Amino acid sequence: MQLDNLYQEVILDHYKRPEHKGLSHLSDVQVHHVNPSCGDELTVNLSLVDGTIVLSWDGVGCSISMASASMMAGLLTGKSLQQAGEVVDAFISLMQSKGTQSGDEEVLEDAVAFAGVSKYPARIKCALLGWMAFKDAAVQVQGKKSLGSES
Amino acid sequence: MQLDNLYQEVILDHYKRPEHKGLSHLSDVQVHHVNPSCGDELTVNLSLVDGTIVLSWDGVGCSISMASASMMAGLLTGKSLQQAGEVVDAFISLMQSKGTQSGDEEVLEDAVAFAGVSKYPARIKCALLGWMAFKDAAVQVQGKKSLGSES
Amino acid sequence: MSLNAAIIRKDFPIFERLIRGENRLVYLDSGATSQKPNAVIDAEADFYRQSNAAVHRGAHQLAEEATEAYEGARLIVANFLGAREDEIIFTKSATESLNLLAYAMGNSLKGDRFHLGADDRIVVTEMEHHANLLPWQQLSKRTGAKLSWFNVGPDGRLDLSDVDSIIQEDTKVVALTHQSNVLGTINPLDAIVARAHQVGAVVILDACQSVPHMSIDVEALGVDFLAFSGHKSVGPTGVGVLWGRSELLNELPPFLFGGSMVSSASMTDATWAPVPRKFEAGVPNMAQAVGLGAALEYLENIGLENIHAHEIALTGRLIEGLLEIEGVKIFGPTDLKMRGGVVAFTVSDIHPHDVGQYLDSLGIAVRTGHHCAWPLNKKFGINATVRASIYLYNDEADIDALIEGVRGAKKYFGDR
Amino acid sequence: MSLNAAIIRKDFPIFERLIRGENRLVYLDSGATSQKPNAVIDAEADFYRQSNAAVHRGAHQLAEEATEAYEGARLIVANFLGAREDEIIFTKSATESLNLLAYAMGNSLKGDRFHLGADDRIVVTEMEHHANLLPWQQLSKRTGAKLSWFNVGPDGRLDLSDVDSIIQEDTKVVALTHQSNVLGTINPLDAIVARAHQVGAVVILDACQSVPHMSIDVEALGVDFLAFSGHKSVGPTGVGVLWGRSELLNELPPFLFGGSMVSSASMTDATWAPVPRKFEAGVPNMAQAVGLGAALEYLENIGLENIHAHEIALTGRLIEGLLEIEGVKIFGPTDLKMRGGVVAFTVSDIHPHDVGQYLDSLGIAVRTGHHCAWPLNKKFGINATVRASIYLYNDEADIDALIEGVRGAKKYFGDR
Ligand SMILES: Cc1ncc(COP(=O)(O)O)c(C=O)c1O
Ligand SMILES: Cc1ncc(COP(=O)(O)O)c(C=O)c1O
Repeated sequence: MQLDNLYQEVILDHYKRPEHKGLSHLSDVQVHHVNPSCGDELTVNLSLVDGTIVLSWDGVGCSISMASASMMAGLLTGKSLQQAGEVVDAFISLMQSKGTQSGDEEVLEDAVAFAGVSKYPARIKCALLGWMAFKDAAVQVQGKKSLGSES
Repeated sequence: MQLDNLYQEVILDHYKRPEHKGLSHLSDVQVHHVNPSCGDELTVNLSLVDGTIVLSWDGVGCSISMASASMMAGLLTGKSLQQAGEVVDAFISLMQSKGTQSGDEEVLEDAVAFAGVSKYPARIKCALLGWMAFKDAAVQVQGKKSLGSES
Repeated sequence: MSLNAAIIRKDFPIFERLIRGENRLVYLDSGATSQKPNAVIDAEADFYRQSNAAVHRGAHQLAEEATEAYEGARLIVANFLGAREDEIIFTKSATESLNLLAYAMGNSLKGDRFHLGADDRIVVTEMEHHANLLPWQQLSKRTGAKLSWFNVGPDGRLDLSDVDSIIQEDTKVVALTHQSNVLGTINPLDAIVARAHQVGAVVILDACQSVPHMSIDVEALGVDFLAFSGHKSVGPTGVGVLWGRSELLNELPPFLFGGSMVSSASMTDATWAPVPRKFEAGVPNMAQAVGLGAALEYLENIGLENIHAHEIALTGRLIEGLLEIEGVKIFGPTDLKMRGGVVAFTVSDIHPHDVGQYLDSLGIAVRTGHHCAWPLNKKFGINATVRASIYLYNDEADIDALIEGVRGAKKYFGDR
Repeated sequence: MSLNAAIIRKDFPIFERLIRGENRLVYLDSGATSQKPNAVIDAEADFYRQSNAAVHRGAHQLAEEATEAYEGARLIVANFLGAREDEIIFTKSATESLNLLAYAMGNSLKGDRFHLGADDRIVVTEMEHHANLLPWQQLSKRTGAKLSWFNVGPDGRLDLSDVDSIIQEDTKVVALTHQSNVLGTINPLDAIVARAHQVGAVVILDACQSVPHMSIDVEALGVDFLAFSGHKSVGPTGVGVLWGRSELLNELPPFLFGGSMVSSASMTDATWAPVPRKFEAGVPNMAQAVGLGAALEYLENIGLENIHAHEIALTGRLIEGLLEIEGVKIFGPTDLKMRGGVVAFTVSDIHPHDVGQYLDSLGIAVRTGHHCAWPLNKKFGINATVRASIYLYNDEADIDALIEGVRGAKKYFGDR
């Protein structure tokens, strides 16, 4: 079935058993994103502990947005902001590839499963929802940290 | 030439030598009409002298509107308001006939020459410009006279 | 007389194409936009090929023919609604029709009938599409007029238990939808119209979801203004209609300013042409108006009564079939006397996007999301639903495909 | 490379028809609306036949394809103007584009960049089409902002002798036409743009008569907003474009309220989607936008430079021929470096309607009247002119037919 390209096993698994879901009590920044075309909502809690990322999230949304946030959290946790930035860029570029890329497993690991989404323009926003929230959070946390170091 | 149907000899004659043109000094009512789609303007001076119509007019406009006003003035002058109303109605109905009527010469005399205009929807307004101004004036003069008779 | 959808589908060329491989198109998204019959596509094309010229403007034959075609379309719309020709205004969409009213009222000067200020009130409902909520909400912000609304009950119907206290004496505008584009609910109008007119308010009806699907007579409805979109009525995109009572349209100030809507103009002032010209500034969407005329003639040839009966029968089949599936929840009334052929539902806790995507893979087109009615969604505590909407070209096989598809989606996302 | 009008005419099916009996169509009314090539007619029809669905909304294949077609058209328009995709807003017409700006500015709150009050000024010109005069005139009435204008000299050109005193420090908006639709004058923009930006005003260009006829690059022009109509650019009726600088469009409040333009909405409040969605409420004129895309591609394939050169050559021939006729008076510059292919004239004291009607009887379509520019007509002390306007499908034979026709009209009305 063609659809299985979109809904890879690993995506449905993450959808059913999401990781890092449920907001941690403490966070340096919290970012809330909404996809206005479907009403999906997602919140990301981001902390930097000794320069490495601690991430949790929560939200309501479709399998694609939820699974994508779940994998993202797994992928980025423990990384530095810079390392994370590279992963985010790789994921965004995969999403914009209109089905022409299969994704770098070295960088994206299981998230290459989303390659199929890039052929469904209406779903790309779903897949990116968590990642965009993280991107925002990363910018904010950096601002905060540099303010902090000045004081 | 098909066009000669529209521009009958008698129409062009009236256009070149309009009758009753130039506003009389005295009038019971004066009405000014404009055709917004072409900017043509026409003024009618109407008086009732012993119950009969005295009419003069002036204006700038195309051959159709000017010739029509000229013939109208000739036709209606000397008639009672009621007689005039019948002529006006006959002319309007001829204009709306889309080329299916040839007009009653008994009533409209030379103005039956405008029958051809009814086939050119964009020009019907031109042909009616003076007549509509007269219609307005007739209503006003009646109002005025009945007020006058009350006082 | 009943309607043969298989024959009707032959008039709509899009049904010849295949979806996601080899699937036939099961189009259940007519509430968003309808498909177009050849008669409409050809009417637009023929206008361009035969009579294209700026209406009302030239003294040449093409301009005459274009004017005749455009004004002919106006007459068709007028007859379709039981209205007068000069009461029909062509807009680009229902959205524009409704905004036209709100902005024109905003242009009213103090003392005018339609002037709104802090002492006035606008009444809407909780089930409005954004197109009939936001223009009024924003007008209320601009003018200070109060905004009130009828609530929607859990049964998906307007709470009309206290019409008099919602439409208060200070109400000038009551704007509501004829049929909800989410719940399918057809709103009863009599009590609202009576009360509105009692307090001197005008009633504005968003008829986007009703005009294409049932026989409408504006006099019988008793409302004062009515808006609908061509593209939902088997007509072209880019054309909508505003109908209004003559005497009200005469009083209403204009909205868009430009060519063909003035009676005279100077650098600092202008006076307006008579209705409907006053509201149709610029070279109009002529080909689309002509296409809409062809669309309404097409619908009338089939018969609005037949269309309605057909849709209601299919709606019954759909609701029944869906309710047999465990975990399916339908929003809106299930009583066919109170609703039209728009059915919104959820499937267990499978996200509507996923249901929609699964259906799409079978060639079934539905809409998923909030359907531009956020407040209503919030009221029901949901973010999104799956919405199937039925039209004259649908048949039992379409309905059954959808029901089967929903079962399949449950399996795909639930049991894998 | 020059352009072969005879070959081009084959792309436009309307030239197959005959006028008033057996006359070939000499269409010299493209300034009012242009004719449409098959490529455009087919693009609209194919959209309906193949991909018709509501854009941005459904999770089904048709919706995806419709969105791709619609957004693809946006990209074509952007490239055509040298602009960015998200700077292109589809409207129904240039008239709507210009009204959008005026109303959106009217929606600005105090303190916003675009807010207008009694301390502010709007500058227009005396040669504006009503579509670029009345929105500003009426905005000035609503907000109290002052309205000033550049005068037109007897030569048909803007009097730019004192730009600085007309565009005063308090000016927030300068709205003017790129090419007059009556005089044909092409306005030089540099001094106006420089002064406007010096005082912090935005420059709004009505490019209805230029975009279809010459190569336009918004960056090179230096203006801030630009409007044009599809139907004058061999495109469909019912679609127009507003281009604006990104940062300005971001700041500008929305105009039409409805579906697809919100980011969130409650009963009492709403936030807006990013540009361009913020300005495109409702299901858009999708087929028409797609048709406009095809139109601009058609023009680009022929080459705007070629089109312009062709038109200027014909304009020269026309002006020369007309001036040889005693009693003909041309309004506007006769110097081809200052004008485009719109030529307005009078013939002795024969009324323009009569001249137009005579020409029509020969199959020659021109426009007669005030061309929606009353103040300009008054300035020249006239009520009406005959206007011939030239486009890519016209050729020398068309021009010669018109010149012969004018001679004939003189004889018909003068010497009979
Ligand atoms: C210079 C100019 N501006 C504005 C317009 C208005 O364009 P539209 O009627 O297509 O909105 C026109 C054409 O009618 C025009 O020639
Ligand atoms: C009930 C209702 N009102 C208004 C609209 C807006 O119509 P359009 O987008 O065609 O302007 C729609 C459809 O989108 C609708 O369903």
